[in-house]
Amino acid sequence: MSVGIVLVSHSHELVKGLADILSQVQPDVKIGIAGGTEEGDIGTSAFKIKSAIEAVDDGEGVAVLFDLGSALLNAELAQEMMDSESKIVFCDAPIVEGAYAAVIEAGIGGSLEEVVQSAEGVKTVSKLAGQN
Amino acid sequence: MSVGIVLVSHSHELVKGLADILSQVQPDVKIGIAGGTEEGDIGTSAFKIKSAIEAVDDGEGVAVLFDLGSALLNAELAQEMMDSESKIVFCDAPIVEGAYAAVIEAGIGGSLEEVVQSAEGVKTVSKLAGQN
Amino acid sequence: MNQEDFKKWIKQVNERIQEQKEYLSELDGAIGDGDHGVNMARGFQEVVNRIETFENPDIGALLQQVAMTLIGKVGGASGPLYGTAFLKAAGVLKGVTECTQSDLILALEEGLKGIKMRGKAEVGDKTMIDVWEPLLSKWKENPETSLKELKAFTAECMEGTRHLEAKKGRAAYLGKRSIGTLDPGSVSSYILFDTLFSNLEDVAS
Amino acid sequence: MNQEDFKKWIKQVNERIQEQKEYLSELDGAIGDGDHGVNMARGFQEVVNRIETFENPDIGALLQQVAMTLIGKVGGASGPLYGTAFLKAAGVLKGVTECTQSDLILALEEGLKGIKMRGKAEVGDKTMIDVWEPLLSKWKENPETSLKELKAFTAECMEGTRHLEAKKGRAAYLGKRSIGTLDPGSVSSYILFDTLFSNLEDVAS
Ligand SMILES: Nc1ncnc2c1ncn2[C@@H]1O[C@H](COP(=O)(O)OP(=O)(O)O)[C@@H](O)[C@H]1O
Ligand SMILES: Nc1ncnc2c1ncn2[C@@H]1O[C@H](COP(=O)(O)OP(=O)(O)O)[C@@H](O)[C@H]1O
Ligand SMILES: [Mg+2]
Ligand SMILES: [Mg+2]
Ligand SMILES: [Mg+2]
Ligand SMILES: [Mg+2]
Repeated sequence: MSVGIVLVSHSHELVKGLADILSQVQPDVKIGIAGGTEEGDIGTSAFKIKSAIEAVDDGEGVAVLFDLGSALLNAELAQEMMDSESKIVFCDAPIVEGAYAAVIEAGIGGSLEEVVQSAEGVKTVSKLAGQN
Repeated sequence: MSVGIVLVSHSHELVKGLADILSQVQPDVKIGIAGGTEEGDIGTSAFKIKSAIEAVDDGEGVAVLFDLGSALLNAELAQEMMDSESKIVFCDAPIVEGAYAAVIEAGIGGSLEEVVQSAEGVKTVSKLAGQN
Repeated sequence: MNQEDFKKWIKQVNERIQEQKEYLSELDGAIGDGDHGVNMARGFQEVVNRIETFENPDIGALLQQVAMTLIGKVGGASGPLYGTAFLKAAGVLKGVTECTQSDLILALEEGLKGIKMRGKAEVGDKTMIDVWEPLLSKWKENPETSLKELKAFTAECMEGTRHLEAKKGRAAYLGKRSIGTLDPGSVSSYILFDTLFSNLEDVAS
Repeated sequence: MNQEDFKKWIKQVNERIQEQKEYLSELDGAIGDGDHGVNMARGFQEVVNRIETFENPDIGALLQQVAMTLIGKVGGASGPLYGTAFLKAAGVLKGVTECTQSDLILALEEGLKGIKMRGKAEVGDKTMIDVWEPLLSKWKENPETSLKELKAFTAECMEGTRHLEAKKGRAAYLGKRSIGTLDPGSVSSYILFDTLFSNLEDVAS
């Protein structure tokens, strides 16, 4: 049992590739992806996001990361369409770097709050300083 | 002629999908991608990065965005292996959000410095505030 | 307006969206990602396909169907925005089979609230809200305004987005450079309302 | 050491990396992404394939070949790091066909500088540098140190990474939780040096 991570992007390939990177680091953390429109075009789909959240939620909560603002609109709509009592947090974090930090925190058993904090914390870290 | 953008990731799919999103917004900006190892596994390749930079550089300079620190190691190595006088800047910016801002700035004819600034500027913008 | 009138309205919106598909995408290409026409055309075509066989006289149920289809099919920001608008309007018209003008205004106002809640934008941000909000204020305050005048005002609101600097949506990335182009979402909203007023003329006559 | 001795060394490194592939990846799995063994095994296997037919007696040229192959094939952070190390060492040994111990130390020191320049890490950051730097300092200051003692010290340095908190590399994301596991890059560096010292024993005898 761990916090679930959902990756929302305008491109299916983007989140598929990101999930591959994350699974290598933490094979045990549940990662849901919702990329592209229902037709697989560039865009997002509230229904896809809803399914992705439901698929990874096992009660510990779900941290949602997204690429662009219009993905957030659909993600918030997805949340409203869900009847479950899921704890869902939309992270104010870059999708790739934030998800990397999030998945590591989730992997060591962090709470939803800790996972979100890790994701959001990457904004203040210099990418050029040599942590990698 | 515009500043070129190079996207470096541990996953080919990730940067392929990202480039799709960016091309939709700015079909005229040259975008190079270098994702995965030479075998297509998760990782990065200095040679792939070198080729990607060379392919988009038409003299205006190249802004390089990368996912994780180990990609930067290979990107810096790629730069050292290049004999050209290219202006190359590694952006201290999230790869997806930074590349989106960068491609818009490059599309309106921004200089390399302006493109890099746009990319790096996204770190201070809240993703939850509604710009999308 | 009854359910049939609403259906007719939606179908006409679709026709005009299909006609203006390239134009809408072109506007979006200038200050966004160039897909607004494609998004709206895909969404409304599917809406029309689905409501074709819709029998229930409940206007709320019809609008709910419209909303869910737009949410599923549009793909861009306009999907959740128009989707939420129709969803909220559907809430107001739930169980209603004959909709008066004041019902309609109330439903559309709820729709606007939905758009604002969803997109966190305000008047002046160069979004569809710049059509919805002034138009609905005017109509609510002066319910007697002629349809012709409402149409002219809708066009004015749409035109007004040209000189605005985008503060929300993708166009906001362009800052001042977004000035000079109409907001594509305002144009699709113009189509929505202009077609509505044409329909109300028909209903009235 | 001549070019043949270097080839032999590199081949033995490859053999031990292949043997320890799972172990290296396991260590990396605990505090990184679990690919260090796979990365190194892929890189060194290709190195061995390519140098098999390498005829030029220039040691610098050989190491340059090793470097380029590691850069192309390893894929992880260790690729550009070991690649840069071999590249810098190759620079020192360019045109050299018979390498003395002091040449070798000089070349390895340049290699270490390359690693530090590339990765911006220092001693204590729980990286391969925690093997390279203390070992080369000791060897340079006491060039008479026995190979046996150097081997023991290399193992000590590697072991020393266990109690460190990672400050660079992927393991740094784990903060204090990185304590308790050996740094995988220090283990592959241990293999590199331990094999080198075994080879020097052979050359000497
Ligand atoms: N936050 C927002 N609030 C209100 N309207 C918005 C917002 N973001 C975008 N819009 C509207 O949506 C339109 C763009 O829709 P569309 O092109 O379909 O979506 P996307 O920008 O995701 O490609 C804009 O022209 C604007 O009217
Ligand atoms: N910035 C750095 N400086 C020095 N050594 C580093 C640095 N980053 C990583 N390393 C070394 O590389 C090793 C990891 O290599 P590897 O697993 O092949 O790469 P990756 O972390 O990209 O998967 C670490 O154990 C460490 O010794
Ligand atoms: Mg658009
Ligand atoms: Mg779009
Ligand atoms: Mg690794
Ligand atoms: Mg790796």
